Amino acid sequence: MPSFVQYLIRTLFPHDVLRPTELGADVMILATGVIIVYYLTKQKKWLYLWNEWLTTVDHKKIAVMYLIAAVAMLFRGGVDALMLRTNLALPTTPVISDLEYNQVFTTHGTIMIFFMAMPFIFALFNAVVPLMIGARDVAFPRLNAMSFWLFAFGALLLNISFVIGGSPDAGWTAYPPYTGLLFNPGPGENYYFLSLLIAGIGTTMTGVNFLVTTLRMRAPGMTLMKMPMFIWATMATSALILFAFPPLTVALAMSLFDRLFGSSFFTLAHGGLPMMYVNLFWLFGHPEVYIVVLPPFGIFSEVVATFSRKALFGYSVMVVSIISIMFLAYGTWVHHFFTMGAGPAVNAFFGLSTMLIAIPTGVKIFNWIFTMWGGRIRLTTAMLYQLAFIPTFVIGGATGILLATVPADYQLHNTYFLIAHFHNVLIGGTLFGLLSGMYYWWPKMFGHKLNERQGQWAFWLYFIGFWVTFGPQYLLGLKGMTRRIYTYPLGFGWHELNVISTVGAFIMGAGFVVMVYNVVWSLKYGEKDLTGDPWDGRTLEWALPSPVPEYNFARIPVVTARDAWWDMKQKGQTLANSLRPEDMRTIELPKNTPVPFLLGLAFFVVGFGMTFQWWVIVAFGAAGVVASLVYSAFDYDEHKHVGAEVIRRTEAALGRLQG
Amino acid sequence: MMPKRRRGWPYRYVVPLAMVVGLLVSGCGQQYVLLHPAGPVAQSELHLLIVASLAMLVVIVPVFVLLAITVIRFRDKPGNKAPYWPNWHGNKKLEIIWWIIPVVLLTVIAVPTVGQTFALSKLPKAKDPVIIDVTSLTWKWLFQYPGQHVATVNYAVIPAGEPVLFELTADSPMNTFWVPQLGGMEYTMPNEVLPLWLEAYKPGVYWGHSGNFSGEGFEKMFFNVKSVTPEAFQQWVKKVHQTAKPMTMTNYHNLLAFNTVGVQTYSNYPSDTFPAEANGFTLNGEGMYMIMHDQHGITYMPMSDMSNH
Amino acid sequence: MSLPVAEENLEQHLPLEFSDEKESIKITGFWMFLVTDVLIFGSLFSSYAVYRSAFAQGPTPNQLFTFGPVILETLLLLTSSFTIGLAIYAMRKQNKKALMAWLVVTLLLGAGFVTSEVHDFVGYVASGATWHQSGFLSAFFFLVGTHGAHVTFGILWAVTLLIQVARRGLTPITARKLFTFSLYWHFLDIVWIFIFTFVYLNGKIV
Amino acid sequence: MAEKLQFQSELASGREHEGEDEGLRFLLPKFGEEKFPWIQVWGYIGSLVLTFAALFMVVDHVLPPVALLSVILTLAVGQAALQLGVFMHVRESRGLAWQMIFLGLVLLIAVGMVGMSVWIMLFKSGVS
Ligand code: HEA
Ligand code: HEA
Ligand code: CUA
Ligand SMILES: [Cu+2]
Repeated sequence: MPSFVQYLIRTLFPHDVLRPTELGADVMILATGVIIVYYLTKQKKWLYLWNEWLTTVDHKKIAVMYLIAAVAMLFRGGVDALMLRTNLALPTTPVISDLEYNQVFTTHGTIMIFFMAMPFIFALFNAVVPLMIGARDVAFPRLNAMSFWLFAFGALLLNISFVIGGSPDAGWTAYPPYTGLLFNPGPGENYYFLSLLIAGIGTTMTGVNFLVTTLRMRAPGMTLMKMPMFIWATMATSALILFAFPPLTVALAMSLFDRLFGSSFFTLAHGGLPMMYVNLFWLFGHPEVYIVVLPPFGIFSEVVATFSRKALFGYSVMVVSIISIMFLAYGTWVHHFFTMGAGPAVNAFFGLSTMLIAIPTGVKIFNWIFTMWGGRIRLTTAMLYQLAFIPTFVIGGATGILLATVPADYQLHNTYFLIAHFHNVLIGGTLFGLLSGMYYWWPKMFGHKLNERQGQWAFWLYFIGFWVTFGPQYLLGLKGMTRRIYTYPLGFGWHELNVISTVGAFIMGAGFVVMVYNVVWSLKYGEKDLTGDPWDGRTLEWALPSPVPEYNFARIPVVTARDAWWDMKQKGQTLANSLRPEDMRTIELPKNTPVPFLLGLAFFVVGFGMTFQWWVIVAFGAAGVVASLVYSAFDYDEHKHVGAEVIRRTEAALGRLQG
Repeated sequence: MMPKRRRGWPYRYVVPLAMVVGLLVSGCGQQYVLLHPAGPVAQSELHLLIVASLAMLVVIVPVFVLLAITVIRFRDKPGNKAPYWPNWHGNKKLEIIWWIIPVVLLTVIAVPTVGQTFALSKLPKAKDPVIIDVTSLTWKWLFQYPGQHVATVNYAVIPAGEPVLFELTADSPMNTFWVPQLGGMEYTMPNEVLPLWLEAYKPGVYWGHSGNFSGEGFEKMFFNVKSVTPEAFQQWVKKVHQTAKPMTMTNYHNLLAFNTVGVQTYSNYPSDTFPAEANGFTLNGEGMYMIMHDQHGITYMPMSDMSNH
Repeated sequence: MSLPVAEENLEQHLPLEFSDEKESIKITGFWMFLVTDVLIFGSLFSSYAVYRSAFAQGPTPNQLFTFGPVILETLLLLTSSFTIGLAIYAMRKQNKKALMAWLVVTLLLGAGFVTSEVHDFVGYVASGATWHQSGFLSAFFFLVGTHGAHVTFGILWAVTLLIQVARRGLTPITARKLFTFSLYWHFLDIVWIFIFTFVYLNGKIV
Repeated sequence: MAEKLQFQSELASGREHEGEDEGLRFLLPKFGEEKFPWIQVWGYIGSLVLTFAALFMVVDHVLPPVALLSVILTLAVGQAALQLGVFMHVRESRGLAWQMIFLGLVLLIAVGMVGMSVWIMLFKSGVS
């Protein structure tokens, strides 16, 4: 027995990867776990947790869980970023070793893209989409819960790698053959492939779910051209997910097979072609960056109209442009490897197709500006993010165009110029957009506003910090500094700019701290939203009380105009004053189920077992997966009913009934 | 709730400010390697970068100005006299304008981009260019001169004033071969051989680096390319033949170890240390060939004959 | 949708599987799933196309493939596609017995296909053509194996469906499930046609 | 007092074909009825014919390789269309047949993906 324990410890915590920082993370995670367990037990909350959260299929609660996960991951990825930046400011006395640095930038990129941006987007989809289109829930509520748990357990799998066995260290792009066993024998890359495969299944299902939701579940009268822009963005994003994730799945599986089952896709020997991985990865990867930026585009379209008190400018052109971005996104992937020697015809073709995206994107920028023109702009936190987004994203887009200029990319590829480009679009576009959406919809999700003053402090710290961090990185690129190096010689003049950049990163970190303070403070003291419409909004979700009752709409409204709620307010008809007690009907709602959680858990077990190639554990997990699937195949008990009387009482308590 | 003093520090100053500060602190100079090309390839790439950047300024500046004016003019403050059109939701003419402006600007960039992309893919006419076979090994660079029968590690010597053809492969994870002042990078990949031509105008020493992460010792993959006059190049070859030992298979296997080493020089090398065949390329963009290396040098074999391998 | 939809719409002239709105939405959802699956196979076909001449030291397609079993497999799968079509036809005629019978036939044909394919694979491996040998073999086994795994999964799925129909009869829900299964099965048939053409026939062309 | 709102029940039947979605009306389903499954039988025969046609063309090497590959791929596409039309009831759905639009898209992308990958990966040329 002791020898078995020794074996376990040796495999799980190999000597060469167990270093102080990991031990620290280990202790922190353990301590947090203990605290949580203690708290739950003390407050007798276990049952509450299980009934209200772990088994829920309510899109509004799933949204909250996604949001918590996303913010936690922003913290985790942000701490990684600060570690990276600290190291780069001190090239002569690196704080973390090269091995650790490699793990840290890998987890930073992976977490930020897959486990921060994606769940943040899904949080807002879940929170808002059914409300905006006048539906009771998403098309497939159980599938929705499954997606969440697959994502959550995928994220967990990646996160425990830091503590158990060693993290992946080949970058978020994981190019072979470096990920092959020859160069990378530890379990780290297994973690990477498996966690992304598991989370990827969940994401694909989310794509299917929201595509069908927006296609088929809209309230009567909400024709395509009456949908809010955020719904268009949801639709386009979901379609992109559908089209983009399969190549990733295949690329990950091929790499995993090379590692676990001895296939020869990307190996040095036996005719492997590592470039095929690159090809498949970017077939996914480029659409992915639009997956994370189209929802923010949708958010901005809502935010800018609301806070300018004016209709969105050029709605139909906005629709055309979002659809063309969706199409073009799928035809530009080679721009990530112009320098892999595909012929000049290939490079020229993809250079041009990349540039084409600037046209519909530019149209959107101008339309947002002209939405403000002739409006009345209120500078709330949500709106500030929008205003910061425009210049930041335009610069990021412009540097993107420079990268698309093929011969220029031969020079700029994989330099800090590239790093600066994509942080410009990822932070200026994606993160600012998501934070804008969070501040905007927070009252709807939680029933109170976030404190504006604190929010604006956080905003300015982020925004200034951003430019101090990434402005100098363009210059570093021009000085020839390449990415993914943990230290550098002093003779190149890279040091000073790196120090500035690091200072900026800490300013952003301060912004994050203020934001967390803002959230925590507002949970207690935040201004309650009693009207359900704190911003004088335009779309249907603002017709509902905040937070929204479980069944969303007591009766599904009929939509007659584009900004449905604004239109109703203009005409003096609002849901609240036109519902009569006898209008209430029994409502059918999806019923809670433990299957999604258990399925996620089973997948986690499979993933963990495979990481260490412990096939017995894999077999257990697989049995769990099959059992969950079979169980749900025979489970016909999917719905529960909320009686008309209950609804009448709830609505009356909310003050939403006539008489 | 909306403090007015926020207006004092518009974000549009942040970028230029950061850039200016950056320039002051670091001192604009030779260290901006991308801005100081030392060969025709890097020169034309920089040229394109500048053209494209100027075109970008043509959009960036108006957008920033427009945004600033809009925000200042249409702030929701008491007594704002600017017009308020809550239902103004489109204007055909304006919208057509901003479909057209980007198209025009992009054409300005696109035309030279395509031209340069094709131009750079053709080796300029040169009688018998010096060929250098580059292999990236785990955290070191191996340069082999099939015409001169010399090999070096972690540095290369090239004749100035004439194009040099680099053939790139890897016996390691992928790297990119990059000498910023001479020209853009290209990947080194196992089982493939990719071409890259570079030229230095003048004698000089130019640093190079790998641009693609390849593991632990990756950040040490710096190397120097020494450009010397053609005569000095011939003398260098002669001197290597006189002073250095030939590379043995054992030497090569030592190079394959996962470590970093200093510079090395060899007067010859075993012929099978560079791929004899791989997915190949042409030098003029037509047809498809495979490179065959043997004792007599290099032959290009048409793809159609490949099936019997 | 909470509103009185289900009962109201049953009387429309819709086939059973479309009669309930919620269930009909699931059919749309299943089509969208098929879209992703098409692209999974698209990626696999891309890899196969690229690796097709990466033989390393391994065999070429021409040396590897024999037509006999492949034709048998094709026939089995085409026929099963026909029989599942008949099963759905029977379902729309409310003929539960015929439906189940055709479904069982489909399953058996599918099982025959899988058996033959596994036998093939075992033969290849026994002759030393493992996927370790070359990029080409890796891509081949991955593409064809993924299809085979889909068929196997389909068989298991159909078994659960048989039990459900036997227990519950033809309801909008079971009908919808059967219909989506038939979509899945035909889809696999289409994929196989492309494997047959692009892998096996194409391998014999040179 | 405001006007009274309309509710979904009053509009339930008309909801999927309305207003601006009008243009897509051709996609509305027709659910056919038949005495004997002739379509299925013909579909089956058709698929067998197409398969064996391709097989014999390859066995007999009736065409040079590239042409032969194009022809048999065309036959395969024909067969896929047959399966979709005959067996998969592509045009059937409640409401708009969104699957037709997405199928069209996905086929475009899948073909593009295979073709482009080959173009990118196998036709290397050029010096940069
Ligand atoms: C949110 C994410 C996001 C977005 C939206 C974009 C948008 C764009 N990206 Fe970016 N990109 C990334 C995230 C993103 N990118 C990431 C993460 C990487 C690196 C991954 C890695 O290697 O790790 C990357 C890498 C990357 C490369 C590869 C570089 C290399 O590796 O060598 C290229 C090259 O073409 C590129 C180009 C572009 C272009 C042209 C756009 C365009 O869509 C931008 C369009 C927008 C505008 C142009 C601005 C607004 C337009 C106007 C105001 C109208 C007028 C404009 C003109 C006339 C030009 N990006
Ligand atoms: C949405 C995506 C996203 C986001 C938001 C960010 C945010 C940041 N990124 Fe990230 N980055 C990527 C995506 C993203 N990044 C990707 C994809 C890569 C490529 C990875 C790869 O090469 O594979 C990358 C790579 C990358 C590099 C290059 C590393 C290298 O190549 O060597 C750097 C270096 O400066 C960097 C910096 C930063 C900084 C400073 C932030 C800042 O915005 C972070 C701000 C900080 C916080 C929000 C957290 C604050 C936390 C605290 C204040 C904690 C306080 C501490 C305690 C209480 C203990 N990033
Ligand atoms: Cu590896 Cu044989
Ligand atoms: Cu891209």
